[in-house]
Amino acid sequence: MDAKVMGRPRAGMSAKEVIARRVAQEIKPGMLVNLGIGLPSMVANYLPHDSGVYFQAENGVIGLGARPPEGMEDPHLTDAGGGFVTALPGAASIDSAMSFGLIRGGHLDMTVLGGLQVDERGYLANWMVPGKMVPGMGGAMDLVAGAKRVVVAMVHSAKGEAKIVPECSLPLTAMRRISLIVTELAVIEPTHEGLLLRERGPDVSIDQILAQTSARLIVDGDVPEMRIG
Amino acid sequence: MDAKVMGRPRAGMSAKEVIARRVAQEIKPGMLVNLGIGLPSMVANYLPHDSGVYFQAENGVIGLGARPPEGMEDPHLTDAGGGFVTALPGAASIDSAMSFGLIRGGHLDMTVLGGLQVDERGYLANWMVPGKMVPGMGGAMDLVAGAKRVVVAMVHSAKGEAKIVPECSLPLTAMRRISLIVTELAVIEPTHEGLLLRERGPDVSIDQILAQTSARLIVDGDVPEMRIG
Amino acid sequence: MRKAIRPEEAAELVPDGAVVLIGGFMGVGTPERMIDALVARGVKNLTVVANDAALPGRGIGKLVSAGAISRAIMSHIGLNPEIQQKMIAGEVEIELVPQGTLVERIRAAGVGLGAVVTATGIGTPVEEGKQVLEIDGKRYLVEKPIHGDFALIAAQQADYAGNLMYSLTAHNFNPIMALAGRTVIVEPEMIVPIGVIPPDAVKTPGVLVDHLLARAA
Amino acid sequence: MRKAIRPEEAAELVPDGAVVLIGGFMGVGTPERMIDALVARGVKNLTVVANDAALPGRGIGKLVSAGAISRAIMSHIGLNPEIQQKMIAGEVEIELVPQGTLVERIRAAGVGLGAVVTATGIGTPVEEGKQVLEIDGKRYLVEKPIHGDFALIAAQQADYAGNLMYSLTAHNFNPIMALAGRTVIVEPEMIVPIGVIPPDAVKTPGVLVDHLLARAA
Repeated sequence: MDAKVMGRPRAGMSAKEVIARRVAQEIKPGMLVNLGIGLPSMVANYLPHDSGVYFQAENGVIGLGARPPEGMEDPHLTDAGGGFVTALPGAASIDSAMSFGLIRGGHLDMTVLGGLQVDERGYLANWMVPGKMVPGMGGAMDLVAGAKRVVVAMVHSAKGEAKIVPECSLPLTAMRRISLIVTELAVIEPTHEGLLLRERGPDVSIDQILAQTSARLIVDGDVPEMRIG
Repeated sequence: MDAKVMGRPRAGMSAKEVIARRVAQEIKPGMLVNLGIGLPSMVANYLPHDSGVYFQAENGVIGLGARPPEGMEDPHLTDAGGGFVTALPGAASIDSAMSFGLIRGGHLDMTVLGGLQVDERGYLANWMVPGKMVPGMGGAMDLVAGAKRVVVAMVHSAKGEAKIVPECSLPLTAMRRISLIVTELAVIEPTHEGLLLRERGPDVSIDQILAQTSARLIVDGDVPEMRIG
Repeated sequence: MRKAIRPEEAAELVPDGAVVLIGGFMGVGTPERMIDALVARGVKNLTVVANDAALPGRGIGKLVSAGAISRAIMSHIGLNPEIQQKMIAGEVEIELVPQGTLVERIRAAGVGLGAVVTATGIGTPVEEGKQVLEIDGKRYLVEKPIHGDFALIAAQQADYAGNLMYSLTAHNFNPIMALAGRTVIVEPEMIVPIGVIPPDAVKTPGVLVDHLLARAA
Repeated sequence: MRKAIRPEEAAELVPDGAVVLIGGFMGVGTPERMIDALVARGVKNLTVVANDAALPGRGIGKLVSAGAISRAIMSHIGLNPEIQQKMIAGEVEIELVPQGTLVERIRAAGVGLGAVVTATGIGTPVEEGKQVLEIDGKRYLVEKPIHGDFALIAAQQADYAGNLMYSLTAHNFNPIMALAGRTVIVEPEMIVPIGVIPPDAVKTPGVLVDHLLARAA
């Protein structure tokens, strides 16, 4: 935990920090959680040190800890992005069959993933842009199909283009309604009736959210502001 | 290895000893072998101590050794029949998924099983007698379906009734042509043309074999006597 | 962190009629104290999924004798004459499953696969009533996953994070069943502080485990 | 007993055009000396089955740079721009497979199952051209096993019986691939005498292993 960051006034927060702080609130003690690489991996910075949360890296460790001090790296202990990590007391090494057995078998309480598009059905597209970016799905399809809760952490729109859309134009990651979308502007819950606006970002108005969202949002009564920082 | 047994003249051998000694000749150094309970388990007695053979017990050990001396039994180290065993140097503990993964995946070089009936197609029935004996198939179906070689070790006939029959009347263990039948009277190899008589038992004539066999046997040229003891 | 509970408390968690996966092979690697507590509480109508019925007086054999089982899914019952008598008398319904298929059906439930596709059982009574899939010219049975309401697991060592180690042939079905029980109750021979079991020695990660049984007093 | 061989000898065993399963995740747990020897011998037209293409200059990335790969079955290639360029140029054919499906398809080959039945990929491009099975009202893909002519495995420790141990996140695909290669070649960091590795510490039983690479001189 970084004291400077924790104490910084929210006015100075970056979009990514707002998102990571808000997602961190979704994580409860004792949960088994997988954080995707990039923005989702920042979430761990905003959990108390004694949170009792187990982080899983899909490459094979449960009980992932922070980056080791310089000179104490182990080439056999990395996260899914290949970065050096440590193992907390009670950590377990697992092979890829066990790792994805836990994911697909519903043993993973939550996964936090980035997103390219989420649509009104709550379906996520986050692994390819045909003709442009074909990196492979890695573990994303299993994570979205299998985790108990799927939280998508992403900036609300990309270069003025909406990412929360009526129907994904990009190839889906899974035909599964994800659990929650967290952006710097809003917290949105996909329900069987559609996308329910749960919270506004700090100092963000409902109109600002609607302006950057091409999907229909359900606005039901008062929409409180996120409580972060 | 029991020196007394090895030196005993074959005239004094029991039917089971003849069978076990002959089956032992099928086992080559370095093989992974599963021996069924009962008669098949006797086969290990007729292998040289330094045979380099790995015995697998399907309940979860590779590198099974003999019964431990009195007072040195470990309640966590038993064979598939529940009897106490030891672990040889280089032994490995495996769970049931790995154990049957090895069996079904073709990693087991040979299994030696008892038989109730074998028929002209080379199909084995060895796990139930409807209305009489329904103990369950245990690992037998996986063993017969998956092992590289399946050797059936059984007495040639039961109370005057042939066990090597035109077509099994008992429920099959698998629809797989087994590799070899070894009885006290004969060694028979199921082929796609039928049951080929390979060897005669000690001092046994072809007529004696045919008299106790209801299946058609292919007798092709000279049929040598088993070389045991 | 898992607080260790007494077997009597654990037995209270298992209601009559539950589907219970129980580790062990001929009684080796079976949680005996947990079974004793279930017998003591007089549990009824269990569906027991296990490799075998052990022997009378040992492991699952005690549940058989106590009349606690109304249905059993097992690969072998041949060494327990009591369960065979109850089967013939219609008191226990028995589904016999090839051992390798049984462990994979439990694994499939635990790791979120929709079915097991195996050649074992083709051309035998096991095939009856089951879907057959032809893949590249070979025939396979489609066998369904087996979930447990509970998995009752015997382990050699646990830590208070629930991480488990097993010993020799006492592994058998235990590591697989620990994946497939909605509630997983473990009877370890020893519980050690968190951090004592090296990550590479863990065979069942603690996140799968719900309850540990406290040491015998 | 397995005699340890030199990487050059091992590389001679792998013919051009072979299907090769290679352990590792972003280069962690990959048999580097084996790969160096394959590059040195100028192997061509490999089909490489692996989690990912690592990075240029590391693990499988070296095979990519050497032009040794004509086909790849992987879950992720995003961190290796070189293989992406070769894919676009039509020099490498790539089949992308979800990571959990990939490891189960390899496992299915190794443990003799006819297919993997998984919901992963339903409703996505992964579904195209595949058989769909409906089980209890839910749709699943039928995914075929992936066998390797060879499995190239990195282990932490081996004994001369071929028993293997792995370390931390260097496990990844290695224990599963060791089941599925017709010939299994292992590069251990250390080889110890038979009897030194306790049976309970073995993660890959030696009967699966064909060759061990000798220690670096």
